[in-house]
Amino acid sequence: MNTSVQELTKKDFIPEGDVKWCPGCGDYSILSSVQTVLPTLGIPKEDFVFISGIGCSSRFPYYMATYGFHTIHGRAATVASGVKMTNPKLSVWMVTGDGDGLSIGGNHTMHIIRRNMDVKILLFNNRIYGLTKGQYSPTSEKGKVTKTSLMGTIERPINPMSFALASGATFVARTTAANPKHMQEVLRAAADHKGTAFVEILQNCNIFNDGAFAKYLNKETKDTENLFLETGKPLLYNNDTMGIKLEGGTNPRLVSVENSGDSSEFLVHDPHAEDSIMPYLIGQLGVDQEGLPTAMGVLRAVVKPSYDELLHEQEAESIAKRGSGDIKKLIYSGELWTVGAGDPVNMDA
Amino acid sequence: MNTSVQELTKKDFIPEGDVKWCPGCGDYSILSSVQTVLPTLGIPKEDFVFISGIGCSSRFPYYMATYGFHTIHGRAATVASGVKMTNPKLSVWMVTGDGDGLSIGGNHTMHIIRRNMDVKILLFNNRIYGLTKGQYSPTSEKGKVTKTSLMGTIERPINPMSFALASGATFVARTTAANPKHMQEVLRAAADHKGTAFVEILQNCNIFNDGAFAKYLNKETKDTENLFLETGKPLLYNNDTMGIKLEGGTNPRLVSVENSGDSSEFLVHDPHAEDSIMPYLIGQLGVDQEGLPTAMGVLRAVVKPSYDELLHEQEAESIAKRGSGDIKKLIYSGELWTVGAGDPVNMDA
Amino acid sequence: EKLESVTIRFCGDSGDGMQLTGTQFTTTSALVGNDISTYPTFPAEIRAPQGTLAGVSGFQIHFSSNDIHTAGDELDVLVAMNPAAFKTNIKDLKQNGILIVNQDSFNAGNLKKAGYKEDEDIFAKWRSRIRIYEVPISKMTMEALKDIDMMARDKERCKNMFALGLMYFIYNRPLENTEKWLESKFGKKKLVLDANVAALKAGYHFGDTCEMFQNTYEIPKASIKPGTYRNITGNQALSIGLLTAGQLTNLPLFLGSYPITPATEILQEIAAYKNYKARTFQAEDEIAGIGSALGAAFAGSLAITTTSGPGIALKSEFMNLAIMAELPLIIVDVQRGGPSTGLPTKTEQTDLLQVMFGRNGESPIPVVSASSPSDCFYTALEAARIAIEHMTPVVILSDTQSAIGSEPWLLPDIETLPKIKFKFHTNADTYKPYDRNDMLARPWALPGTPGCEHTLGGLEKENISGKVNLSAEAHEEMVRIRAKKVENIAKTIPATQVYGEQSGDILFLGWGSTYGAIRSATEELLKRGYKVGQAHIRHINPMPNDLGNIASRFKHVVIPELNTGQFNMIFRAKYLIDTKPINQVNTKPFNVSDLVKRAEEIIGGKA
Amino acid sequence: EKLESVTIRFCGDSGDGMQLTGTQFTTTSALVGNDISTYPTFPAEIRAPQGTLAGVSGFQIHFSSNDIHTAGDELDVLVAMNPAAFKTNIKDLKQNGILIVNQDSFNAGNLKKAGYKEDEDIFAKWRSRIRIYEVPISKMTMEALKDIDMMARDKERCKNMFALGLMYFIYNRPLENTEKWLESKFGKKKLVLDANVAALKAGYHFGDTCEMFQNTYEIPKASIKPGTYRNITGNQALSIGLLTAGQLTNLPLFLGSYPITPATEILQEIAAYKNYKARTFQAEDEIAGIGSALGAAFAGSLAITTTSGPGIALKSEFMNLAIMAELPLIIVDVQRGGPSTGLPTKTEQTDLLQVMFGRNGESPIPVVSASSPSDCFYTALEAARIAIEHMTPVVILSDTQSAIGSEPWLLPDIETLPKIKFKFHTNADTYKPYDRNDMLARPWALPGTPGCEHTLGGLEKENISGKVNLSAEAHEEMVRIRAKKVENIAKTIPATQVYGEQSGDILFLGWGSTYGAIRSATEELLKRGYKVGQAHIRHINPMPNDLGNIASRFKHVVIPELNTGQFNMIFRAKYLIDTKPINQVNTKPFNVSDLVKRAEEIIGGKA
Ligand SMILES: Cc1ncc(C[n+]2csc(CCOP(=O)(O)OP(=O)(O)O)c2C)c(N)n1
Ligand SMILES: Cc1ncc(C[n+]2csc(CCOP(=O)(O)OP(=O)(O)O)c2C)c(N)n1
Ligand code: SF4
Ligand code: SF4
Ligand SMILES: [Mg+2]
Ligand SMILES: [Mg+2]
Repeated sequence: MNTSVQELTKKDFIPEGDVKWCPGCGDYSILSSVQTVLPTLGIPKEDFVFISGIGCSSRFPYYMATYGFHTIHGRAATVASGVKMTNPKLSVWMVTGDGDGLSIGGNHTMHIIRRNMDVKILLFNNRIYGLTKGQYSPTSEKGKVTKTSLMGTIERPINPMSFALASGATFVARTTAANPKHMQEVLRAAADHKGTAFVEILQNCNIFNDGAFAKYLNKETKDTENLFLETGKPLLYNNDTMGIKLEGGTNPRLVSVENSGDSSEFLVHDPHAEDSIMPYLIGQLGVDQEGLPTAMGVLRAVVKPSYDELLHEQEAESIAKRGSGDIKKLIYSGELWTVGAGDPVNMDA
Repeated sequence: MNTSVQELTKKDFIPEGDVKWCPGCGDYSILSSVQTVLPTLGIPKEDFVFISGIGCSSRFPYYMATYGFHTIHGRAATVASGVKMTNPKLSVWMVTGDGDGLSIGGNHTMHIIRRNMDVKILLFNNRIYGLTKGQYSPTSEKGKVTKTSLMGTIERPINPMSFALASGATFVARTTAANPKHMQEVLRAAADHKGTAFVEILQNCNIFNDGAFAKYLNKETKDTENLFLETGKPLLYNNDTMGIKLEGGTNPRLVSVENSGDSSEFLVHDPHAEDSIMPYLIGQLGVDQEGLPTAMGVLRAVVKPSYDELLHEQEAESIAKRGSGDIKKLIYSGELWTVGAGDPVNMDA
Repeated sequence: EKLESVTIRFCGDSGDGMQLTGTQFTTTSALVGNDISTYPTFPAEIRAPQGTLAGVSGFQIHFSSNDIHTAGDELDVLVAMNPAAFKTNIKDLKQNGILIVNQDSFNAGNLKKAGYKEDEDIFAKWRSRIRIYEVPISKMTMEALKDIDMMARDKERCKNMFALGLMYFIYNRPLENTEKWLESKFGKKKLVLDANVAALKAGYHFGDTCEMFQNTYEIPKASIKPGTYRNITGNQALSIGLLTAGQLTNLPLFLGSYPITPATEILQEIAAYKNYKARTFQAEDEIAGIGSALGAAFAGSLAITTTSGPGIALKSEFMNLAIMAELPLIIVDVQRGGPSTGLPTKTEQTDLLQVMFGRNGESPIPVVSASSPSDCFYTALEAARIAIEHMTPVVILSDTQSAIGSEPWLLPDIETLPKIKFKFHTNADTYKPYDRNDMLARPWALPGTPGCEHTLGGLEKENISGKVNLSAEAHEEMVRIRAKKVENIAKTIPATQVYGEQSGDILFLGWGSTYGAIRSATEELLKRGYKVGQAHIRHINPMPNDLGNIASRFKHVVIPELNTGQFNMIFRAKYLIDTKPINQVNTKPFNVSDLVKRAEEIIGGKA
Repeated sequence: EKLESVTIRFCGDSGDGMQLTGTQFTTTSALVGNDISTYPTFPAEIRAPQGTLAGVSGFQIHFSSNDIHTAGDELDVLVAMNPAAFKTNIKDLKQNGILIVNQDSFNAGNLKKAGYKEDEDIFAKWRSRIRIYEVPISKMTMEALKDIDMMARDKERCKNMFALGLMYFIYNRPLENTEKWLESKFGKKKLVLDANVAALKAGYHFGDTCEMFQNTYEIPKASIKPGTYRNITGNQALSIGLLTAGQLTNLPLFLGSYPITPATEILQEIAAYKNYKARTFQAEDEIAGIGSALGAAFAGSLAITTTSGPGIALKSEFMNLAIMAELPLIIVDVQRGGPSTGLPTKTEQTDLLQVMFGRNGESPIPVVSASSPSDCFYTALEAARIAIEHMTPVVILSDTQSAIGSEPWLLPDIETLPKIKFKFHTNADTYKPYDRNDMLARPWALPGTPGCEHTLGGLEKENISGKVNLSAEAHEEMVRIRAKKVENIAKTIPATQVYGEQSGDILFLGWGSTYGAIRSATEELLKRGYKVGQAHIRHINPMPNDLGNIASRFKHVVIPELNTGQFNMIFRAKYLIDTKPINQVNTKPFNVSDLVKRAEEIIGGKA
């Protein structure tokens, strides 16, 4: 029952009962990676809590042998916040989808990030509504034809990275379900971050949006489409033959150029920078700026106090200053008077 | 009654009945500026629609002699979208507050911007909940003491400019109710923009958050705290004695330096740039980056098709292709059969 | 052998094409002149792993030589394509019913997936009770297609056509219709077409040649009302109804919606009619769906929002604003199993009180309901009429059963469709935002109309002028007017029809998709000589004024609902009649036989 | 001259400090031994421009030598500091009542702002009906402060103390209490202190010396239950009640809320008790407020969310999830005028049906209500008890009247406070998430407990194991269990007390803040010799089991509600009794005299 932290293995996180995603769904690989990473974190199994909204992705908690809550559509962030504020020692993970977390739930996503609540957010981005069988989502590419956009969508997708950064995210990363090794590194980094960790996981829905991320996998294109981020390293890709730099001094733009060998000209990745300008830039590569590769990895990781931390600090301070709760004091305060045999007497007197 | 567009004056936009904001409220100046700008736009009075949520700011439509809708808290963007999609020839304005538009309504704000719905959004930012008498808002500075944060808030404010830009805003501007001239220029620019125009208006709530924006007005500080943006001009301020540049090539940061006279080193303001990188940078000045001045004016203005426009294009295209509606066709379609005297007959036969 | 009516259910893995098979059997049966009614059952999962219980999908058809109203209680025939399908459906097969299974799929692997032991004889305990036919459907399909140059797994996928052909044989139906349909579908893909046709015929001939099926069955033509028909689901009918209302009023249609089972199809249906000036807006959530619709109504659209149970909670605040703004707005609630996320693919009538009362303050709203798939069309027209003529939001209550069930729809002749009377107010001199007509409806003046500028809002206001007014007098008057305005609608609705006896022992009083089951029960009870009548109402708020009078003519008022007694509570409170509710909340529609039984108990004083 | 009871209303501009003046008169009156009840009236605007009608603020005090239950029907005395205040309040002054106005503020400017003609004699039509005293309050205040070195406008702001002093004289009250209070408030600001005290005394002596007021009045001590008292509003009492529940259970308090009038104060109150482990979370909206609270409940907090009418719509979806998850959660609804944004500062009882039924599916939830400001304390404790002992969300219905009204609260002795029995489940071997105790409550096991890992959710589940299960059997059973679980609560509540006659002509059956008015009406009717009883319930769902029996002992069951008959509908449907509802929806609490009149009509068969 109660395995010690050291002995925890992947098996401890696999519940009985079958997993009901479509065969071939990218969600399976994410599940397996999470179950692989958790036992390595040195956290007791009973301290993990997985909270989700509604969607295929949000079925996740049922497939984890941890505490879990499959809540309602778009609202997982609120429940996760309540859990964390009540018991900060828990390791709280939120699982959501591009519809759950960015369509109906976009506002809560913004606010939990802004507050830097110590919750790990895994956003499964398959650029489609899976559970409702294939309508476009806020991350679907413009012009996409779906059951509700027969002539193609007419709205521009949101970039989850930009959204999270503008919301003040202290940790932002992108990875893909098709690359378990990279995904597990990112998951570990997220787990180690104190504060909100926002992770976009590109996930293939092979039933309603198959091949959405093929370009990151195809032999022919993957080298030119992926840019793997490494702290302190220049932004190089295509086996270091290409790199990204900022051009045009007073009116800078991102451009990709051949790597002459001297890589000093290229932008260097610094996820720890105080401001979010470079991460914002890098997050747009490929996604908003055609012809450039897409950044994979940790875009930003800075340390700021988390909301739950500050909340409990204020509580401790208040107790230190005013002493802890006391029913009698609570009720018998304000302007009191007693009515007895004689006249009423003002108690403050 | 029906004044021709040419003859319209400010008076035409002032309804009978008194305005009920607190004496000294910044909202009065915004109202007056809007009433000043509208008659100059060449739009018939009856084509203006003002839609708001709930809040002191959201009382705005009652004080305009135009069509208006004082809806519910945080949802003005949705109603405005419905109006615009139904009748694109209307000039639709949305009035909201920092609570209405960024707390409860943040998600709708993100999505209306993402869709580039042709609506002018005026966000009155007084960094407080006015109508409910003084609780902190998502734009309140961290540590602010209010009725609900007696030991100071523990959440970091959202920067409306960054939020709008990350949402894909095609027009983003900041101005202040204390500077009617500047405000009116910005309002005019917003009105002329086709697509979502997002305007943050700094507004003083003299009852619950007095002096929130004093530094932009005080004699001693205003020159060093304001940076007025001009298209194609370098980012200079403090009477052009100081300027903003991007420093540190491979790992760029924004810095402020003395203006030696040769201003070629400074960043040049280009609101029309395709990507939103520079506006994102400039929007953070002062607000997220202490010690630098705050940018006032139009941060971004790029032309993209609006949602309502594309919607009606698809409709026209569909009518052209398939002919317009026909009840008979509508009902008598699919696999039909008739039951008569004889056997049922398959009509497709 | 001649039979009156038969109920068949095809079931198998989501991948086995059971829905398609069922639909084909349905149209063919319609064409041979039977009356029909169908009901599909979907798994809650998208595509649960092949062969698992969670992945079973089914399609039920009730066809008859009589006029029928339900998809049938018990099954006469169950076609199960794999062990999982057998396990989850067998209990619905009646005594001596026919079970046909695809023998080839009852292998160790599939048995395990269905939670049986690999070597378990799963038919053992059934042999005595039912007639079991183990047919090697897969093998014989492969055999039939051996000359066709196609991958084995593609051939195997034709097995549903084999099963269909077999059923056509047993029930004496022609293959033409399905052949024609296959052509239209696979015309271009010659191989696929040939393969499917071959499988279909093979199934038919197998029945013919093998000894298994001693006798085949005749289900004579039903005497059906002459006219043109199409088979239709409730979601389709509702969509067509709304589109028709748009055409009749010449208003652009605006549907602001957010996908949710089982309402999603309406959004998808209407999205296909851009050339009808039908504008669909997939909003970021339910709130934005109704908010955009309310804005569209303000600007002059025939505005609609569609959702299911959980979505109503999110729309309630805007429904209340619509009540205050007095704008026409149609809110469609396709009820599903609750509470909370509940049972998204199951049917229930449990949202009635939510739509009636789920808002702060005194906020009366008209509510209409649909009693069958095709009735959704007329319900939509009536909702549009009320919304526009009375300037009010209106709720349409549908449910999973009507929404995804299907039946033949006798197509109306266009001229007979109801007219909707209204005109926009354009005269600036006479305009007062909250002026009233004789029905207490206020004028509808659109932004863009010179001189009619006005501001709507959710704060209390004074009548006529519409100016904000929070005084005791204004509030008292407006609360009264909003209530009266809804009551007035009762003056515009037809007298309630009572089917069967006009007085006697039992009045069945119902609403919504229970109509078919109650009607069949009523017919059966009348046959058995009981004095029973059925009143089934479309208008729940306001109720028809004649209900009290009708109820008073019967000894018992019996109110069957797929909830714990929601309409029953409202009716009892209003008329103080000691009604006899019949309630069921177990994911299933009523069985006719259960209703008959309970009715007999009530008459017999046993309940 | 001796009087039994007096009702005074101080009213003036928002800036005139009327709330403060009223509060002082209240505590002083309490100290001289009167029973008291108060009710403030706020403008909907924050600070409407000075002198306008929209800016008028008022405070009403009813003080008496008897035990009283309301803030009074008509006014004996109206103190109006400006024309706007006069205009908006004069109609509440009774025949021959006393009107005292600040003569100095009745100038052309203020008359115009109040919508009068500049030279209009606004008292003309009143002189015959009431006693009018025009006192130059401002001038005389300035005069009294002439030696104090202070800006004129600051001096003028002391005029409310002058008015207070004058009232103290007329009603023979000591100045000490207010003087003491002024010291504690302005102790540091010597000048301000002196100025206020001087004004207070000046007012008092003016009454004494001038000839205006021939006689002063005595209101003898009331015979009040001995004990320690404090004056308290409902929002304060509710906050203290919740904090007390946290202390009694030793659970950290979690309040997830979003500001909304009139519930905001509860959030603000509790925010001041961080040292009580009370964690307040100002969420981004109502949904996040309840969502965070539900998460907090899952993790082991005593979880609360507070809101008002329009906020409930947004919380409904989560309330339903809480019902499915079976977690303890307190939802506070401080009702205000509706529908929609409605009348944010006015009182009403119109959310009852919304909280009972405003959710999809069959979703029973316990509902308790508070009958007076101080009763909010006990209501909070009872809600906490039900939530925790029965593992269920619970709704508390308060309203504007209880929330902002105040009355003396006889402070309970701590030992007598109710106990709340529960313990967390920590034994992994015996843990089953949906196991049941004899009341059908499930065990509460917190994340962090080894071996009790489980996943909650909104999909239907099977009993005991809590595993997702959408079968007919599971759903049927769980619907029944969720209903029974709520019904069981009725077994744990005390018998309903009937005040007055235990049988007879009329039973007043009420809930919520109408208690005081109904009680006073009952007393009056008993005085007049009628056989009348009052049953006022805290538990609306489930209702006490003895209500039917009690009702049967009276000829008429009269149900007064500040709505159009919401509880009445539920009660009628349940008991089929032809109740006589008394309904009022006009922003105001009931007048005792109206209730008495209607009751007499009912007894007299005139209604
Ligand atoms: C309040 C509410 N609205 C709508 C739905 C229907 N719904 C369930 S999941 C979903 C979208 C799922 O998309 P996403 O979040 O991307 O998850 P995915 O299935 O793609 O993993 C919708 C619209 C619901 N369950 N509840
Ligand atoms: C659904 C709902 N929740 C809460 C409220 C209460 N409320 C009204 S306005 C407001 C916040 C106003 O702040 P802001 O948008 O900044 O407007 P301001 O008054 O500052 O101009 C709140 C919480 C409401 N009216 N409706
Ligand atoms: S529908 Fe798509 S996202 Fe959902 S389970 Fe199937 S493959 Fe995965
Ligand atoms: S409260 Fe503040 S924002 Fe509201 S009207 Fe008064 S000054 Fe303006
Ligand atoms: Mg998705
Ligand atoms: Mg504000």
